[in-house]
Amino acid sequence: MTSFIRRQSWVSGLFALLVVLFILTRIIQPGYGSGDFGSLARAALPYAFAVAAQTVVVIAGGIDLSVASLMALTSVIAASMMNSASEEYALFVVPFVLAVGFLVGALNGLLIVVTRVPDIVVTLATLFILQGAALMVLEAPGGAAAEWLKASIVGTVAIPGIPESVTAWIPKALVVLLVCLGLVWIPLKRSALGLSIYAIGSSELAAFRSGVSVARTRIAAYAIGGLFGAMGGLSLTMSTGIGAPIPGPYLLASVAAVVLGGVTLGGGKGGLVGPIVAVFILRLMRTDLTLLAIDPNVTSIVEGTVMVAVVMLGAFLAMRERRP
Amino acid sequence: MTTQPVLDATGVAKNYGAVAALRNASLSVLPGEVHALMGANGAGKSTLVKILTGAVRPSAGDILIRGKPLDVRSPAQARRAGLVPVYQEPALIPDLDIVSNLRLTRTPVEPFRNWVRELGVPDLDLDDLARDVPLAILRVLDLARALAVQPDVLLLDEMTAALPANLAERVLDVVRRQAAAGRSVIFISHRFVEISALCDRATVLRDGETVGVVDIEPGVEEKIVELMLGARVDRSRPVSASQVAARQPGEKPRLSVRNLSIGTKLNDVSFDLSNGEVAGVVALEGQGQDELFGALAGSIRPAGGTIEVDGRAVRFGHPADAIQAGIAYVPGDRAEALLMQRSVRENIALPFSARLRNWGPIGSQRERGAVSKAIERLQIDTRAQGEVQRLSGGNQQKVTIARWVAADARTILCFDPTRGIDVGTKQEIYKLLRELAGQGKSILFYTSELEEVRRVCDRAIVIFSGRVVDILPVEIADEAALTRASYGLPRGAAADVGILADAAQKGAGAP
Amino acid sequence: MSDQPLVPLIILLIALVIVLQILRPGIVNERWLANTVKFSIPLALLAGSQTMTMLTGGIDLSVSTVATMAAFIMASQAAAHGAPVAVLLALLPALLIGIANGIGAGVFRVHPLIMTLGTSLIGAGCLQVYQRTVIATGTRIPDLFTWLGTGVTWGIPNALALFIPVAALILFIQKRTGFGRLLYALGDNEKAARLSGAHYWQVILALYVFSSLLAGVAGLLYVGLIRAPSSLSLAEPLLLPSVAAAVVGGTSIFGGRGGYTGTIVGALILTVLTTLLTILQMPEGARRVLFGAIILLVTAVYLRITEDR
Amino acid sequence: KDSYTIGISNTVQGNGWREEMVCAMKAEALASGKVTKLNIAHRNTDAAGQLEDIRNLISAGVDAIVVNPSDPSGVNAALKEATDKGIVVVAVDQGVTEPSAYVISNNQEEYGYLGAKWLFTQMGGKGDVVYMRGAAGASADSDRDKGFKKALAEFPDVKVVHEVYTGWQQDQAKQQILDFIATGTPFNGIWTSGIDNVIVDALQESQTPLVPVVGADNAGFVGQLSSVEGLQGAAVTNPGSIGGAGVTLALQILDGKKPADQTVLVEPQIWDNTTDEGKAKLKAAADPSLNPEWPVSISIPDWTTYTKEQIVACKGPAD
Ligand SMILES: Nc1ncnc2c1ncn2[C@@H]1O[C@H](COP(=O)(O)OP(=O)(O)OP(=O)(O)O)[C@@H](O)[C@H]1O
Ligand SMILES: Nc1ncnc2c1ncn2[C@@H]1O[C@H](COP(=O)(O)OP(=O)(O)OP(=O)(O)O)[C@@H](O)[C@H]1O
Ligand SMILES: [Mg+2]
Ligand SMILES: [Mg+2]
Repeated sequence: MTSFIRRQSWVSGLFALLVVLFILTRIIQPGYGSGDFGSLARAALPYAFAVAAQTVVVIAGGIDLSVASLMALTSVIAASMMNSASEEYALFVVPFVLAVGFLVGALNGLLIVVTRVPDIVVTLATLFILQGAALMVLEAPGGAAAEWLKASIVGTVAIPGIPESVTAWIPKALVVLLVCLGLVWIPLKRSALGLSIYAIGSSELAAFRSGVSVARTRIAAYAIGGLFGAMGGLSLTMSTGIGAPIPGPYLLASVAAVVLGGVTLGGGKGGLVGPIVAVFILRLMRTDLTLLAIDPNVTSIVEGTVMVAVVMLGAFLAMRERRP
Repeated sequence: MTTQPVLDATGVAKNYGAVAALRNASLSVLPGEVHALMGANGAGKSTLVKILTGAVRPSAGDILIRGKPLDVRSPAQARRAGLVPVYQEPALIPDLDIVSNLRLTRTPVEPFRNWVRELGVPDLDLDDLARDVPLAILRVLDLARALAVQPDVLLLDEMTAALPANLAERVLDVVRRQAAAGRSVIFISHRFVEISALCDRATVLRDGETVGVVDIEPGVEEKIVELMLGARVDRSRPVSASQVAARQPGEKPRLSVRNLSIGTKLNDVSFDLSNGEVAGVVALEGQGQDELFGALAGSIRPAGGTIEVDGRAVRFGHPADAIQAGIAYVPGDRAEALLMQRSVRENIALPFSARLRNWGPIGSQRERGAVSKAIERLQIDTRAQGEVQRLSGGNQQKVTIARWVAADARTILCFDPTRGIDVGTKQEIYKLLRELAGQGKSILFYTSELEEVRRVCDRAIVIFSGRVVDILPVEIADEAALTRASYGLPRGAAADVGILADAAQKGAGAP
Repeated sequence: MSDQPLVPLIILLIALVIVLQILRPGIVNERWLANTVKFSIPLALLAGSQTMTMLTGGIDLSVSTVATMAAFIMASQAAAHGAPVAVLLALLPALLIGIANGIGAGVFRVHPLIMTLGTSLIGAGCLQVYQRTVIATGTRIPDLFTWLGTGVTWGIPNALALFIPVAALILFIQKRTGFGRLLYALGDNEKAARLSGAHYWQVILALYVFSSLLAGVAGLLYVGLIRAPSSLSLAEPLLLPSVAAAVVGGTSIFGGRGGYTGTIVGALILTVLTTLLTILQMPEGARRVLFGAIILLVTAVYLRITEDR
Repeated sequence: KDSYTIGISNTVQGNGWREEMVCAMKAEALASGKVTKLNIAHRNTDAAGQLEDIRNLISAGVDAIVVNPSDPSGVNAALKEATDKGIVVVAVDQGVTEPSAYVISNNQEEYGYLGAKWLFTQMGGKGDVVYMRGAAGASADSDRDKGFKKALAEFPDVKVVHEVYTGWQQDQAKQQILDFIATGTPFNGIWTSGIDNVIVDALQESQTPLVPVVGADNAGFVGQLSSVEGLQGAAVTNPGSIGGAGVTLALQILDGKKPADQTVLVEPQIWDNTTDEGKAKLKAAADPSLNPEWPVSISIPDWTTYTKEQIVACKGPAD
C-alpha cells in the first residue's frame, strides 16, 4: 500500500514540476504560446517513444541498450522505402516498419532467453548489429517521407464545438503520441501479459513458480519495446523527412527519463505515465535553457545537476518514508 | 487395497553438476491420504517436490499421474494436472498486490478469501503489496492460493516451519479436511507432532534415496528417525536446561532492556538477560517479537526506553553498533542473512571484514582456522560449499549461526534458528546453544516450537500484543502453559487451546 | 576455487588470434602483439572500474568522462606548472566525481547507472567550460606518459610497468582484503552484509572513489598512448567497450560474481576483435553487425562452457 | 539597426573544429558591434534534436539563425518555419536544400578531391593508398568521398588497399593504422579525413618509413608538416571560422544586402610542404600555441573581422 501511494505521489510530483516549468517558461518568454507548445510536443515525440520502449523492458526486469539503434534502423527503412514512392505506399510502409520493430524486439528477447546472456550484454551486442544494419540500408542520411505522414504531426486538432483557443493547445503530435502509446499500453496493462511482465520483473523465480512462462513473457516485453522503438523511428522520419543511420541521443535519455519517471531499474515497479511526464520535463528544460541564452556549455552541467538532484530527492523521500 | 495411486513417481534422480540431490527417489500417494515426506536436511525433499511440480527437470525417473505417464515441464502444466505446490520459499510476486497475484495464477478470489479467513488471518487487505506482508502470512496466502483451485494433490514443503503455533494449528486442521474430502496432500515437516497428528503414511528419504515407506502409528517415530539418519542416528537425550550458570552476586546483567517501545508494535518491554543464560522468547505471530529483535540488533531505532549492555546504556544506529557491543543477530529468514552466491567460508568470515579497520589484507591462516572450527562445530555438510545456495535449507540455516560462533559473539539473538531443521541437527543446535551458554555467552532465543523452550532455555519471556505478559521459569514452561501465556491468558487458566495439547491428550495417530 | 574459469576465455582469445593470422598471414608478430597489449591496457583499466563496481551490482558510466578530464587537464596544465602538479590537478576532478558518485549511490541510494550518468554529464560540461580558458595555452604531454603510452622496451610495452602493479593491486583487493570481500557481499545480499556489521555507504563511497581514480590514471596513460592531448572526447569511445570487457570476462552485472582476471582477458579479446574487423575489408555496416554478433557469441559460448562445469 | 539577436544551432560538441566554429561566431558577433545577444544551442544530437533547437530559437524571438545543419534536408521543416516568420536563416559548413535559407559552406567535395589529387600525384600516379574516412553515415563524409572517388578515377594506377572509418576519433584511428601497419601490407600514401596528427605519430612510433599524408589544417598536423623530418604532406583547409562568415552573411542580409546567390561556397586551399609556396603558407599559418585540434585558418579574408585574440577568448557580445 505504502509503495503504491509513493508511486502515485511521485508521478503527481512530476506533474507539479512540469506545471512549475511551464509557468517559468511563460515568465522567461511571455510570448510562449500554443505554437511553441506544439513544437515541444513534436520534440518530445521520439524521446517519448524511446522511453516507452525502455519502460516496458525495464519493468520486465531488463534493459534495452539497442533502443536508439533500433530507432535509426526503422527510420532508415521507412525513409528509404518511401523514397520516390507514392503517398499511398506509405500506408503499407508504416505497418511494415512497425512489424520490423516488433520482430527485432522479439529477437532481442529471444536471444536473451536462448543464450541466457544477461540483457545488458545482448542488447549491447544488438546495439552494434542494428547500427550496422541501418548503415547497410542507407550509407548516409537520405530517403524521404510521405507528405501526409509529415503533416500528421504538424498543427493542431480541430474538434467541432470546442473553441479554437482551446484546440490550439492540442497539437496533433501530442494526440498521435497519446493514441499510439494508449492503444498498446492500456490493453497491455489490463491483460494477463501485462501482469506477467510486472511479475517477471519483480521476481523471476516466483513468477515461474506461479506458472508464468518467463521466456515467453520476456520475449513479449522486448517485442513491445521494439514496437515502441519502431514508432520512435517512424516519428524521426516523420519530423525530419529523412532517415539517418547514426543513432541519436535516445539511449541515455531514455534510461534517464525512465528513472526520473519512477520506474525502478531492476524491474517490477512503475508505469508509463511517469516516464512520459519526465520526457516533457526534460524537453521543456532544454527549451528554457535556450530561451535564457545560457552558455551552451553550462547547459549540460545544468541538465546533469537537475537529473541527479531530482533522483536524489526521490531517493531521499523514499528513505524517509521507510523510517517508522 | 487396490486403489490406484493419484501420483506415482519412481526412480527419480537429479544431479547438479557433481552433487546428486536425488539418486533414486520414489513416492506413491493414494487418493485421500496425507502423505508425509521425511528426511534429514539435504535428503532431497524439496528437490523432489520441485520435480513433481515442474519447477526443476529431473535427470531421470518416471512420474505417473492417475496411472498415466506425464512429463511435467512447467509449474503451469503441473497445475493443470492437478498438482499444486506450496514451496519452501514464498512464491508470491513481491511487487504485485495480492489481487494481482491471484489474477496471475488465475486463482478465484472468493474461495481464496474464504480460505485465508479459515486459516486464521481475518483482516487481510487484498490491495497490499506482497512485499509488505510478513513472512508467516505470506506462507498462509501461498497455501490459500493453492487450496482455492481445489487441487487433487497438494504439496506442502515445510509449510508450518515459519508459522507460529496458532497458525500452524489452523493449517493442520485444513489439511486434515482436505484429506477427508478425498484429496491427497504431500506434507513435508520436521515436526513429529505434526506428522503423527496428521499423516497416514510417510516416505522417508535419505541422501536422495527412498529408504522406506511406513504407516504412521504410535511409536513409529523411532523407526522414522532411524531410517532418516541411518548410521548417523544420535540418541543423546534432550539437553537438560536445568544447569543455569551460577551467577556471581552483584554481577551486571549482560543485557538489560527497560520500557522499550517501538511505534504501536512494542510497548514498555523490560527484561534482563544474564551472562551464561539462554532466555526463550515465546509469542504468536506478529506480537512484536520481530521489532524487539530488530531493536536489539540495531536494525530498528526504538521510540522509547533504554537498552543497557553490561550496565552501560547503548544506542544502536546500525547493526554494526550492536555487533561492536558484542550482540549478533541471526534472522529467521536465512535469505536475509546469507550471501547465496558466495562460499560457505566467505559467509562465515563475513563479520571479520565488516569494520572499516578490517578492510585491509585478510589473515588467511587465522580465518581458515576460525571458519573450519565453526563448520566442524555445527557439522555443516560442505559438499556443495562453493556456493551457499546449493546447500540444503537446513545446512544454510547452520551457516547463519556458524558465522557468529566463528566471530565469537558474546550475545546471540537467535530468531527461530531451528526452523526447518531435522531432528538430528536440532539436537546439535540445542547442544551448541547450551555449550555457548556454558562458556558464559548469553542467548536470546525466539522459537515457534514451544517444546524447545524446555530443552534449551533457562527462562521463557512471553510476549503478547507488544507487551511482556509473563516470564516463566523453565520448570513450569511446558507447552500448555506457554500456549496459554502466549494467548495472553493468565497462569492457571483452563487448558482449552492448542492442538499440541490436543494431540498429547488424544495420543498420536488417528487424524 | 576461482570465480570465473579462465581457460575457456583464453581459448577463445587464442582462437580469435588464429583466425586473424589465417586471414592476414604474418600479422601476428612482435610488433602487433605489443600494439595489442598497448591498446588493451587503458581499456582494461577502465574495465577494472566496471568490474569493481559491478561486483556490488553497480556500474560506473562516468569513467570515460573522468579519464578524458584527467588527460585534458594534465596536458593543458603541464606546460605551465610542470608534470607533478599537473597530474595532481588532473586527478582532482576524478576524486570529486568519485566522491559525488559514492555519496549519491551510497548515501542517497540513487541507482549507480543514473548517478554516474549524471555526474558524467556534469563533468563533460565542466570540461567544455574549462577548455575555453586554455585554448591558447598550448599543451604538453609529460615525457613519462609518452614513454609509458607509446614506448616499447625489448618488445614489451612500457605501459605494463604501470599496468602490472595496478592490476595486481586490484586483484589483491578483490581476493585478499576485507574491502574486496565486502564488495562481493554487498553485491550478493546487502541486507546480510548490513547484519554482519558492514556500513553500506562507507563501502560504496570508497569503491566509487577508487573506481574514479583508476579511471583518471587510465586517462593519463591513454593520452600518452594516443597523444591527442586536446581531445574533449578522448576516452568516450572506450565506455561501452569497458562494460563489454568486464561482462565478456565473466563479471555479473547483477553483482556478487566475477573478478578482474577475466576482465583483462576480456579487454584483450575486444582489442583483438577490433583489429580483426579493421583488417576485414567489408562495408562498415557489415563490420558493426559482425562485431555485435561476435560479442554475443563469445559471451554465450563462454557462459555455456562455465555453466556445464 | 544595430541590435540584433542571433540564434546558433550546432549538433556536435567536444570536437575542436566545431568549437572553433562556435568561437568564431561569437567573436564575429562581438566584433561586428551589431549583435546584442547570442542564443546558442550547442550539443550532441541528431536532426530531430536540431529541429527542436531551431524551434526553441524561433520561440526565443531571434532575428537570424546561423545553423550548422546535421543533415542537408533533415531540418528543412524548422528552417521553413523560421523564414516564414521573417527570420534570416544561414546554413554554414554544409548546405541545406531548403530554398529560403542562405548557405555559406566549405566545399567538402572539393576538399576530398584536392587532397586526394595532390596525394596521388605525390605518389607518382601509382601505388597503394590507405583511405581513412570520417564517420559512416555523416553527410560531410559522403561528400568528401565523392571528391576522393573523382580523383581516384583520374589515377587508374592508384589502388585503395585499406579503407576504414575512423569515426573522426583519434584513438580509433591510431589503433586502426597501427593494426594495419602490423599486417606488413605495403602502402604508398595515406589520405585522412582530418584525423591526421595521430597517424603521423603512429608512423613514427612504429618506425615505419614515412609516406605522404594528407590531412586538414589542424594546428597539430600543420606543426608536424614543418617539424617532422622527412614527412611529405599536405593540409587541406577546412576553416572552422566559416561560422564567423555565417554571422557576417546573416548580418548583411539583415541590413538589406542580399548576396547574389543563395549559396556561397568557400573553396578549400591546399598547403603542402613539398613546394616553396606551400611551405611559406604553412609557416605563416603554423601556431604552436593553438589547441592542436583547432584548424589554424582562424579567419576568412573578406568574411571575418575579429582578431586572433578575440576568437581565442571565445567571448560573445553578452559574455
Ligand atoms: N541448485 C542446486 N545446485 C546444487 N546442489 C543443489 C541445488 N539444489 C539442491 N542441491 C543439493 O541437493 C541436496 C538436496 O537438497 P533439498 O533442498 O532437496 O533438501 P531438503 O531435503 O529439502 O532439505 P531441507 O530439509 O534442509 O530443506 C542438497 O545436498 C543440496 O545441497
Ligand atoms: N581474519 C580472521 N580470521 C579468523 N578470525 C578472525 C579474523 N578476523 C577477526 N577474527 C576473530 O573475530 C572476532 C572479532 O574480530 P575483530 O577483528 O572484528 O574484532 P575487533 O573488535 O576489531 O577486535 P580488536 O578490538 O581486538 O581489534 C575475534 O574473535 C577475532 O579473533
Ligand atoms: Mg527443503
Ligand atoms: Mg528445509
